[in-house]
Amino acid sequence: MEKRFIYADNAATTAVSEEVLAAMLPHFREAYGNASSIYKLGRDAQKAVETAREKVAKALGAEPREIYFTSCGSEADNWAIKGTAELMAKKGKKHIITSVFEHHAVLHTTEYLEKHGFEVTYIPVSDKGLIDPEDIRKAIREDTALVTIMYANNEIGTIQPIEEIAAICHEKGVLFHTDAVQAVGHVEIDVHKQGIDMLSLSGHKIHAQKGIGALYIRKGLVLPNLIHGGGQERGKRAGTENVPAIVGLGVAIEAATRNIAEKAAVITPRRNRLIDGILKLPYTRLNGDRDKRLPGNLNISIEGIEGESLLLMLDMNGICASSGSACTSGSLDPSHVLLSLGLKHAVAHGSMRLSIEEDVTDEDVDYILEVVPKIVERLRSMSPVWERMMKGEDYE
Amino acid sequence: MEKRFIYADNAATTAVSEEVLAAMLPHFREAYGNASSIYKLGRDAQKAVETAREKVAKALGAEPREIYFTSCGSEADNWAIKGTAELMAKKGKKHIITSVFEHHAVLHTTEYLEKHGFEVTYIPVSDKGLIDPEDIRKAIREDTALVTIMYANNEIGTIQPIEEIAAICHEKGVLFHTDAVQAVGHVEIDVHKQGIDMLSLSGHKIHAQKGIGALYIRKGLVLPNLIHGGGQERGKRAGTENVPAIVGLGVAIEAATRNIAEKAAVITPRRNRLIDGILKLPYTRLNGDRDKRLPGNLNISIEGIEGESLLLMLDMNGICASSGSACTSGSLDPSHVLLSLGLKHAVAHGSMRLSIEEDVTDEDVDYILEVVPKIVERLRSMSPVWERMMKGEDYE
Amino acid sequence: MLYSEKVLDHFSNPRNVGEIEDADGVGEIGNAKCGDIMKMYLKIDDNTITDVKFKTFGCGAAVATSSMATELIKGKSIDDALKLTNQAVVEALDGLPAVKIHCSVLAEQAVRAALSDYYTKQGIDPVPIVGEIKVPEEE
Amino acid sequence: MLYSEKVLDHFSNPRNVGEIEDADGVGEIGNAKCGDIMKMYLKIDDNTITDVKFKTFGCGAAVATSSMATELIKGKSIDDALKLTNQAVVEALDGLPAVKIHCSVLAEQAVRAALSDYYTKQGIDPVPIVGEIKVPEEE
Ligand SMILES: Cc1ncc(COP(=O)(O)O)c(C=O)c1O
Ligand SMILES: Cc1ncc(COP(=O)(O)O)c(C=O)c1O
Repeated sequence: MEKRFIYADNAATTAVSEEVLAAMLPHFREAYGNASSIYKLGRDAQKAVETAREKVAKALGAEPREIYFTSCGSEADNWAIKGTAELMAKKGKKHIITSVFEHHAVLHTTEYLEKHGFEVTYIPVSDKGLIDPEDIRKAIREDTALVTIMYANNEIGTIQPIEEIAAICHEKGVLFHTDAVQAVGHVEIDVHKQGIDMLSLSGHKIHAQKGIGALYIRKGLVLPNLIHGGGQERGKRAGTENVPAIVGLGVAIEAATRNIAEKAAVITPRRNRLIDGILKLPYTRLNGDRDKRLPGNLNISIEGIEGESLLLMLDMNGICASSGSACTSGSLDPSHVLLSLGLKHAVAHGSMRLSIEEDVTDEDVDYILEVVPKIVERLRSMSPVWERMMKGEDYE
Repeated sequence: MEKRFIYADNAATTAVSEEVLAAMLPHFREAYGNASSIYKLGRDAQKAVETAREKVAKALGAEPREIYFTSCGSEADNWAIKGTAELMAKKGKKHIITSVFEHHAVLHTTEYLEKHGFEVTYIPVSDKGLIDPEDIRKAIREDTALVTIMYANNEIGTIQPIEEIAAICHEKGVLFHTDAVQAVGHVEIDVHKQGIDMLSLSGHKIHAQKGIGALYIRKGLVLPNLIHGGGQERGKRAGTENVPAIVGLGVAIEAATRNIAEKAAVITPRRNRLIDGILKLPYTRLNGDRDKRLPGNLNISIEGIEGESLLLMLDMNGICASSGSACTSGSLDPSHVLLSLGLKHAVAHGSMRLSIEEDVTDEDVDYILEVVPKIVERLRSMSPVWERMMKGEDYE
Repeated sequence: MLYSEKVLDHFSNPRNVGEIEDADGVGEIGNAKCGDIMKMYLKIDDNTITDVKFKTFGCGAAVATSSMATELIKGKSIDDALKLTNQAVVEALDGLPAVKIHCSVLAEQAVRAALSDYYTKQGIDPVPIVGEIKVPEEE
Repeated sequence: MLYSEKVLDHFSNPRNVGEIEDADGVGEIGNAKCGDIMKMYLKIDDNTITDVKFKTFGCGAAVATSSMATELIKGKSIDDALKLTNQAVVEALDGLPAVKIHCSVLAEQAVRAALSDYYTKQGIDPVPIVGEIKVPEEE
């Protein structure tokens, strides 16, 4: 078995595509003007930014003036949630609804707001990682300012019933935000048709640069700023525009949303082969609904082993994978997402996420299916937890 | 006279240097890992980020753990000011001191805080654009949470007595932040020696990418987050690290701070020749102290003409310049900085900023000194304001 | 904020710049504080604008709208000149950035102010014909 | 969070993995909930640790510190083994990321737990010799 290099962690980040980099390059050393400057070098920069804004808008079914560039998905989430909170607090609405398994960019923001006088309801998810829209309906109160539910989960890839949730929010007159960082480019999105008031996205998940994102804000909705200062982004987000990254995001989102169905048709069968292959190992389980999930995502718990060790072994075999969200891999706690499905801590610790794209070939799939069982066997053979499991003892 | 291209607006933004771009490039498509990922691709990204952090720290006389990367200078300003406000409000300190001629990233942030229960004292500046540290001493109260004074002004380039101000703040037990976006790379900074508690900087003013900045926070000072989420930047600033831009910032700040005196020795005489040459035109004045200013900056008011027209004409002659801050060139109001010096509105409208670096040659200086008088003459000849001035009439 | 090619052309090569010594009507609008002053000079013969000149202190759009307004009324009847709207000036320039629309209003009003002066000089109350001269509000 | 080459080496080629069927002392520390369990097996002859094996469920650092700890006590006297500090394990591994320091404490405590078991089996109260076994707090 020859060693391969397989990048199977596209949910953590993606490489900048050739096409995106080519579009960005002129803006570093040639067309480097400040987009606010009056001279041609500046006007050209501004044109490039506005062209990118049109592309982002088009990809989401929005209007260009509804798109605001931010420095990342996290900033977009923070802005949408804190901005809405500040806006609605003036009307006495200080209740926010979200789910237990949002990304930390949402959860740590709502926790921050809880310390500042807001009340937050955390909707549970089913053992398949799905939210029941009726739970949201029940949670909405007179003083609910915002419902924020992620479009697709970053760890288990489950796709939420966004349109139903949006409909309930509108029926009740509540604003609806969705963190679509993991969804953009993988599922069809039309913010107007779907009734989404705010949507966060991040460039580096779709082959644009890290450090660029966008927030869609439905026209008519005027959020207070998160970052005050110069008049950029029509006065709503200060800071000299990151022209190369913005241009790259425009190209990236156009490419990512061009052929969603075709990509899924290629990726899904490979992903399914991975799922079925790994699930052949005893004491494993697929986390998240099998069908209502992103085409490239699989998340499997492998009992008796610990995730980080698994990842390091995979890395030594040329496979880049993840265990829970990349952002939290420095932390000791198991993923809050996996715990929200009802997994025991020890099981949650031993989980692996693969997020593949078309570049992961059928041969790569074969390779992964050869490598993973060997690693699992090795780690289990040195695991006191596995030892006890085999003896039928409890281990938590 | 042959047409030249002269970029004389480095205070607005700079081109990414060859050296910086070369350092960034591998991080787009090869070393593209998420710095939080456990596998080698991720660990390499993290190493690159930490190397850049060391470079930034070294350039400022700080420790690496005192440096936090942000998405721009504006974010750094917002974080420092709002973070300190939130922190100190808990101790009942809700008074902030700043100056009337700060960048909007500071002023619009303090104005925001004024709407949220904070009191702000705006220290005036002298007609030379300098702050008297004694004014700050007088303004400090029992409940003062923060003094924030810019290191060098972005429009008129005047350098403030930062060390004296910091000393007064420490004597009084008040935190001190400085917006050093325009100063870094042009004056010697040593945050520890100078007693600076927080310092904001921005990459694109020193030949790094737009959309990257940093906030120095003295160790021991724990600011609440501005952007909540993942554990990046030791949990203090969420968002997947913008590895290429961070790497570029490290290289850029190292280069920019390497030979500050040598650069000044080249630039200052050229800048002075520009000042003297343009001041030969009647009804002109230099804005800001002639000596206590950034080596490359000149800001001159030219009565009887309006700034935007002047800039467009300069642009047609290949010269990139600015009138007031680039960020506000879409606005109709004359620069608040120039008004703060006591200039009349009409005079403030007719001002021009040039900010040059070593690449602007002596021949370029000759060219500018040939072009500017012609443009001024042309605009004055079609100006009803100039007509009245010549008749000795009042025009405001 | 982006200027069209037309705006840049009229800015860099403004038509009808200057003064008319013995103008039949002169109008000035705006103030230097706000950053825009337009002054229009008209020569009128037999209800026809036979010559027009302007001087402008202001931004690129102020110069371009002045220039375009003079082009649009030159050789026209007073009646036609009175029908000149700021919208017509904007359209003739292939549009203006939103923050610069007020310049086109200034240009329209400068023409009206000059016509107003013309009627006043003729001993005719201009208000019923020209209307009130309004300076656009800064937004 | 960066692992040294030494850590990665001890993780990928852990020394002394396994069990000792007739161990003289066995100690286990940690719990699966926190993500780390270490189990140490000692063979002791004449106050000397003649053999040592471990099994670990945990992260890379947990495996590497277990491996290094076994190396550091193998062939040593009980007295020397009792002097093993987590700091010594960290140093031998060329450092550990701050968030992983607790793993080295686990390794130190696992050795003590096994020695404690050894004394208990000998009918000797281990506490005066080995001290209390402490599981490090998660931060
Ligand atoms: C003094 C000063 N502060 C802050 C900023 C904002 O920096 P950035 O554009 O990176 O947000 C600038 C530049 O625009 C500046 O000159
Ligand atoms: C669902 C979700 N939301 C938000 C983010 C944050 O995006 P960024 O890293 O651009 O801040 C991520 C990725 O890290 C994500 O997966």
